[in-house]
Amino acid sequence: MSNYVISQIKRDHLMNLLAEGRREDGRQLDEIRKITVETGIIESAEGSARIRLGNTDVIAGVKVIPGAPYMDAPGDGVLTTGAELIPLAHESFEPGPPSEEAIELARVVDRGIRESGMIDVKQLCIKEGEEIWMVFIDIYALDYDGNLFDASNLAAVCALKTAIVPWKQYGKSKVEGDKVTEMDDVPMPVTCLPISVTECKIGNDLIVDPNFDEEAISTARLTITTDNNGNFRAMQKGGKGSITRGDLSLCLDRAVEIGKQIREIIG
Amino acid sequence: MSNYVISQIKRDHLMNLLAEGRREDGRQLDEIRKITVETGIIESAEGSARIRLGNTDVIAGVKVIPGAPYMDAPGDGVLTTGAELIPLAHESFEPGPPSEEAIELARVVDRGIRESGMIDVKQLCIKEGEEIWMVFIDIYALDYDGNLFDASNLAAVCALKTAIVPWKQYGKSKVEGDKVTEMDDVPMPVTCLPISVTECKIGNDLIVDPNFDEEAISTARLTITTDNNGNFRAMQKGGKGSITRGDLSLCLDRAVEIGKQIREIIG
Amino acid sequence: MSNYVISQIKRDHLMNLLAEGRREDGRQLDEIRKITVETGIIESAEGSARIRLGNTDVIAGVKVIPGAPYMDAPGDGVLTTGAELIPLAHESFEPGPPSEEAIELARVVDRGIRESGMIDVKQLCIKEGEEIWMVFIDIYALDYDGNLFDASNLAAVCALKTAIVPWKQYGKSKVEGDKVTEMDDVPMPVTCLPISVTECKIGNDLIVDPNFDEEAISTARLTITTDNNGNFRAMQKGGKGSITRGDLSLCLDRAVEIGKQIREIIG
Amino acid sequence: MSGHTDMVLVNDEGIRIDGRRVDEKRPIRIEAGVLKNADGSCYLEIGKNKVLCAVYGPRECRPRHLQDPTKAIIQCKYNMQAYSVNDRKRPGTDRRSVEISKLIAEALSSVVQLELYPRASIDVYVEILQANAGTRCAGLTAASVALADAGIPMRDVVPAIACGKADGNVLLDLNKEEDNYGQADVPLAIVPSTDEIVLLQMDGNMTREEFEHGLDMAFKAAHEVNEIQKDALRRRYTEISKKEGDSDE
Amino acid sequence: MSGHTDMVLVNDEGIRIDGRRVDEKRPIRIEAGVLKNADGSCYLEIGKNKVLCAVYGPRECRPRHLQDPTKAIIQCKYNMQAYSVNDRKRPGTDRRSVEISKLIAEALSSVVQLELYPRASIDVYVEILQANAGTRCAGLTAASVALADAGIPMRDVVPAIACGKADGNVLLDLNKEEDNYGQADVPLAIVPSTDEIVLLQMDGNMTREEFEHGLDMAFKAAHEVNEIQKDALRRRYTEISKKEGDSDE
Amino acid sequence: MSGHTDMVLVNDEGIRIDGRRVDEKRPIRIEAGVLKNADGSCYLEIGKNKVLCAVYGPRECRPRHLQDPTKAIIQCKYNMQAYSVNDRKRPGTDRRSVEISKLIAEALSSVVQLELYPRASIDVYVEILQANAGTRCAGLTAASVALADAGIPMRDVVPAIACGKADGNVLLDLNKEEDNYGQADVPLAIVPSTDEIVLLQMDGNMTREEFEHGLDMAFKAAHEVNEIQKDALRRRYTEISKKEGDSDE
Repeated sequence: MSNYVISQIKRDHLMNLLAEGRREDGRQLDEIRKITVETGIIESAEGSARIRLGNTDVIAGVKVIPGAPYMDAPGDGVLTTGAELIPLAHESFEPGPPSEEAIELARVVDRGIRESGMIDVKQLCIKEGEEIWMVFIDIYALDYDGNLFDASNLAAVCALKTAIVPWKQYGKSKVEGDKVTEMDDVPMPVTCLPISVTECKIGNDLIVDPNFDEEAISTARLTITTDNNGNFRAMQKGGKGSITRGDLSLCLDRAVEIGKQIREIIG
Repeated sequence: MSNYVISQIKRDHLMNLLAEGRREDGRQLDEIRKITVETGIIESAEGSARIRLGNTDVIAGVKVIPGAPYMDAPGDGVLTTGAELIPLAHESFEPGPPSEEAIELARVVDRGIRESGMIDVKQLCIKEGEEIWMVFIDIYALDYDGNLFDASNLAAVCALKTAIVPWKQYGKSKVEGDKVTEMDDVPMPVTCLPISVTECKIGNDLIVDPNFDEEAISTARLTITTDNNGNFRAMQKGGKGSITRGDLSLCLDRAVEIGKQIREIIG
Repeated sequence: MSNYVISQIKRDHLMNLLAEGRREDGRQLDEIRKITVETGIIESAEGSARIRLGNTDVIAGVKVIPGAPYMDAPGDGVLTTGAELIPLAHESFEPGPPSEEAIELARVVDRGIRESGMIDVKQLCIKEGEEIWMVFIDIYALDYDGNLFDASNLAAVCALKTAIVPWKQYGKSKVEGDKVTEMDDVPMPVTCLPISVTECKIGNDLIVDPNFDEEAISTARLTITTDNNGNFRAMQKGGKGSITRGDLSLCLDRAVEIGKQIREIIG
Repeated sequence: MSGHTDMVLVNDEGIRIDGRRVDEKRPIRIEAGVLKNADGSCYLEIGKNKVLCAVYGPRECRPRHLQDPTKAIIQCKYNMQAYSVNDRKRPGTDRRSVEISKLIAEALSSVVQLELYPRASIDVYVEILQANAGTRCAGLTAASVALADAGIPMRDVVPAIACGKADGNVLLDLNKEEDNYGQADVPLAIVPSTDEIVLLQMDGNMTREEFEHGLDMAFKAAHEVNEIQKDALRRRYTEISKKEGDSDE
Repeated sequence: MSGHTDMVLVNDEGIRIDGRRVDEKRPIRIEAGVLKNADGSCYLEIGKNKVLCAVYGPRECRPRHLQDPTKAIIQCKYNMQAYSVNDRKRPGTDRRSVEISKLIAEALSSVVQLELYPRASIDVYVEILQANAGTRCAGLTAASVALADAGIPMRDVVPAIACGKADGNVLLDLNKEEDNYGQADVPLAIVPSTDEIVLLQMDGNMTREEFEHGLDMAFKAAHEVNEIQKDALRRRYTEISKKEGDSDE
Repeated sequence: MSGHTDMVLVNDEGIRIDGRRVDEKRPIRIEAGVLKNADGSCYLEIGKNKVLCAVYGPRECRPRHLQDPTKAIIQCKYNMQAYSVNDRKRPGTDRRSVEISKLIAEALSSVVQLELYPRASIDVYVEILQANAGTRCAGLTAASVALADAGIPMRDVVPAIACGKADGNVLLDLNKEEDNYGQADVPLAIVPSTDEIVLLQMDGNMTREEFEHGLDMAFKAAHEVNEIQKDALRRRYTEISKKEGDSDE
């Protein structure tokens, strides 16, 4: 991705448009692309979702498997988030172990989900100190046209939102002290929907939901994740350029506003 | 191996010979090279064999070690087959993790042994659900002059055939319910001898047991493994060319016939 | 390190000096550089030391953590020594998994500590067959100006010498049969101080404690580790050249003598 | 092939657990041109298998030492996504996927006109979104369509399908239960115009007669699969020319 | 951010467990030029964090395919030494250190005049000797000083410090307990002369008001950290010119 | 060196558990030219150790960055095969084999005339088929013979053998029990014509006197091993000239 060189001509063209407050695809600076959500598409997963954000296409699957808890949180389920930039999705993605871009992507999505408390991990306890549900969220880019951060966040959130905890399938009962409760397969205990909104800085402008060409000429990136109350749950600045505190303020406003819009779209 | 370029002259020579139904080393098209078998050569192994198939030289060792069974087969021993194309054996073999050639080789040998039921894995149970014998078959090419598939299959089969299960050595008794049976070291429970026969396609001809030069100019490879009854247990077509159904039919005939010959040689 | 080319001029200069029995930095052939020892510098470690041997700078930390014993030594604590030649320390060190130089370094230091019986591993038993103390010695080069062997040995020895076993911190009691002894954090059970002395062969001369330039033009290296009694505990010859038995004899004498000097310095 | 079960895989009327007859393949759906970035792509479902395939190239071959000065090479990566199986698959390459990648690349090399692109690489990525036995055949079938969608000259489009054996019956196109508890599995891929075999594996236990019978079924079914491939490509070309027509207006 | 504790992290008088006020950073000590081989280096302590940083370069960029023909690139390796944390850290790169290395390199790229050294690499090595929350800020602060010590042209020296939230209080520069059991952590790095933000992360839960309040504290503290950086560099330059003066005699 | 045992390793008559005297080495068998593809090869047994060694080269050095423009380099891979020890050894390189490979390559570099082949690599592969203490000496001894068999100019053929200590006795050529439960192990390799030392390691506990005594035994035995090496090469040359003679007829 880092080596991709967009021609100087293209750059000038995009910069000229921005100077007039316009974007290549006709969007406003603070306008996101069309979002399409498909859920429940992978039967071998406990939850799944495929998100199209313009031409960016991302799939996420959730596997829920019994496992052992961490020693310092004996009654909590465990979340793990992985992301792969597979070469199927773009000519610049290479096979092999996750690149630093893929690692950053997974960690930013993970923080949004984890820090928002989206999943009530207490309800993922089978028997305290012995067995809990491990929730694996695996994200794959399928077609890359910019802003994998928001597309991946959405895919993960929608996959979790529609996931089940397979108590019955695994024949697991909830054990609390002497009390043993037989369980049906139940929906994943979701408390809120963390939504990330990513902007890029090009020249002095900030644009929401950048596409591939816009990312290529941007100097900085800012991803802000809010919860249902509009509180901030995660942020990540990326890129080799800087942003001003004024930029940040604008991004915070937009993240709250657009977060609301997206929450309405995904229900 | 993939980069080895045999000179055009050599290729023409071999093709001209084949046009007359002859081979470089004077063999018939369906004639295998001389097989030499040495067994029991590695005292630190529970079974071992070194096979020379013409100038191809392969060694296999069997280690039998107590371990835990798989959850879905609590009473079955576990077989694992590995093959290494170590750089000692040929200038084209490189150090490092197994190449795709080595992986394919190990998997084809493994399937012949596993699918023929050569080893009665039920007899490798120490205590159901708790402890079984793990059988590791490790194959090393020592000198490579073509047809590692059949040489490796033979080495693995002969090593297993002469292997022991070291019950006594490890102080293990067989536990069935309440019944505990003290055990001597016993021969590996072998039910049959899976024998693979490999052919290569050069032009329109199929030749059995190709040597290095023949492999280098062939377009396709077919390995067929039969059991003592002449039934088919494993097949693997390789190479970037194709075979016809007529080719296949000829290979099936030969695999049964030559399988019998080899079974007589190794006893 | 292997690719480092010291200019022919520098080489001639050093050789000329040696011909007169002198060294670049004014030292005698059997004279070590100034040793500075700092201990207890890392509070997150159970023991730590930073050694400056001239301009060579090495840090070692000791972590002591409860773990399971090896099956063949159920009552013994376990020592593990690692060394990393991190690129911070020299332009020739590369990031990534340990080089063969780093592996040799760690193994030579490890043998000195292990074979001298410096640590009474019997006293690191929590409950025989179940739980023992694992002692991890991790060594990092910080500035490399030759003779990492002796600097690393010293750092490891000084870190161990000042380390504690954190019985109380981990709430562990010593269990011997029915007897359970409550324990305070106690000093690491140190029985002796293994000291390594490294020499390099340049031309026909042997020089003690070589610096970077001297190492670069040397043909062979010999590291000799002695215990408090002047007995030999570990040796390692390195380099692509040879030494004579006379050289060896001289090195043995010096290793005993200089070992004593160093033992006095580090107390 | 390893398992044993009390499950009846083929009942007395010759009907299988998913309702199929012994010589009936699972429903297949193929769509070409489903990805924007890839030079060619294909989505394929067969039964509960879901496969996505992308083709990039011909393009510069990397790593360079793999370049062939006389022709292009095909590099294939077959990958099972983590959630494609019941027990989560740990990401990364395993021995099975290395073998399958090699076999798919070899099978495709038989039909692609590699000599047109010296030194180049044609990269084929097969992603298994959901697996239910038969993914190597599904992947190869999809890869052929994706190559055609990429406009790469081929002498034919390769279909693949398996035959096998369960409960003593020779069967077409094994599903997961039949694969796990059956007695043989024979993945096959052919060049439809010549009936050449470009992929063939077998494991299990089959007599000569059973094997030939299975192969007959698989050859016949492969030709049917090929029709579905061609149909998907026809739809794709119609779609493209439609778009181009639109843009002419 | 994940933990819960009965520990009182901020008492009724607004005093924290290590005795600090809510807007008070931990004691900082910075020393430049501490290593002989590196082109530039820095040792930094903040509270119980101990960090060593070395800079090599500008030098030939390896591996070559990373070279940029128009400017230098910054490559950073952030590494926690095995004994730097209570549970021994297994040597080798993990996902966290990959992310931090990337963020530090990006933050430094904002201020270094990379266009002066086409095709070159400037290599920054950050070694955490002892960790107690805030190591990425400590590492970046030290790296800026090491770059200056190496004489690499920069438009400013970057300081970094975190704000956050614990026991409902907005706090400056969280220590380990506050990080583990608190409600938010916000590492920040700025360009002091322009107040541009070059590193910003956040996790936890903060209202807009809390976040802005924390950021005010962090900006103010970053300027203070920058004074300590400049002071360390001043001492270093004095030392060097002293030596050079000495050698003139 | 680490173990303790009730086993009597050397009895009152000075006889060891395998019947040897303290200064007696195990039976050695060396055969040169045992592989077809390798440029040189050697099979060696000493006691229960079984070692196979192949030499390829001088040939182009790969990876290229290791090339030395003034001379050849020796690259060695020492490898224990999975079944060579009682507990199966997991395939792949471990730290011990890296160290031994380095030491064998260095020892051979002392005698091979590397300056004749600038930029080349001489690759030495040592495969341990069966291990019973002393494999590095066995491997180096075999490698020297394989190099000679490959016709690579050397100033001498290097023999290697260990001395050591067990039950308080200085011993020659320790076997596995003596290595496991003894008090010292000293692998040694020399250049026979000059008595230079090219490999020397020691671990355990020895006084100066014990060490010198052990070394005396090892030097003497090394010369004997060298005779067996030369004998194997003589037989190999005879065999070759015989073959060539035959083909002249």
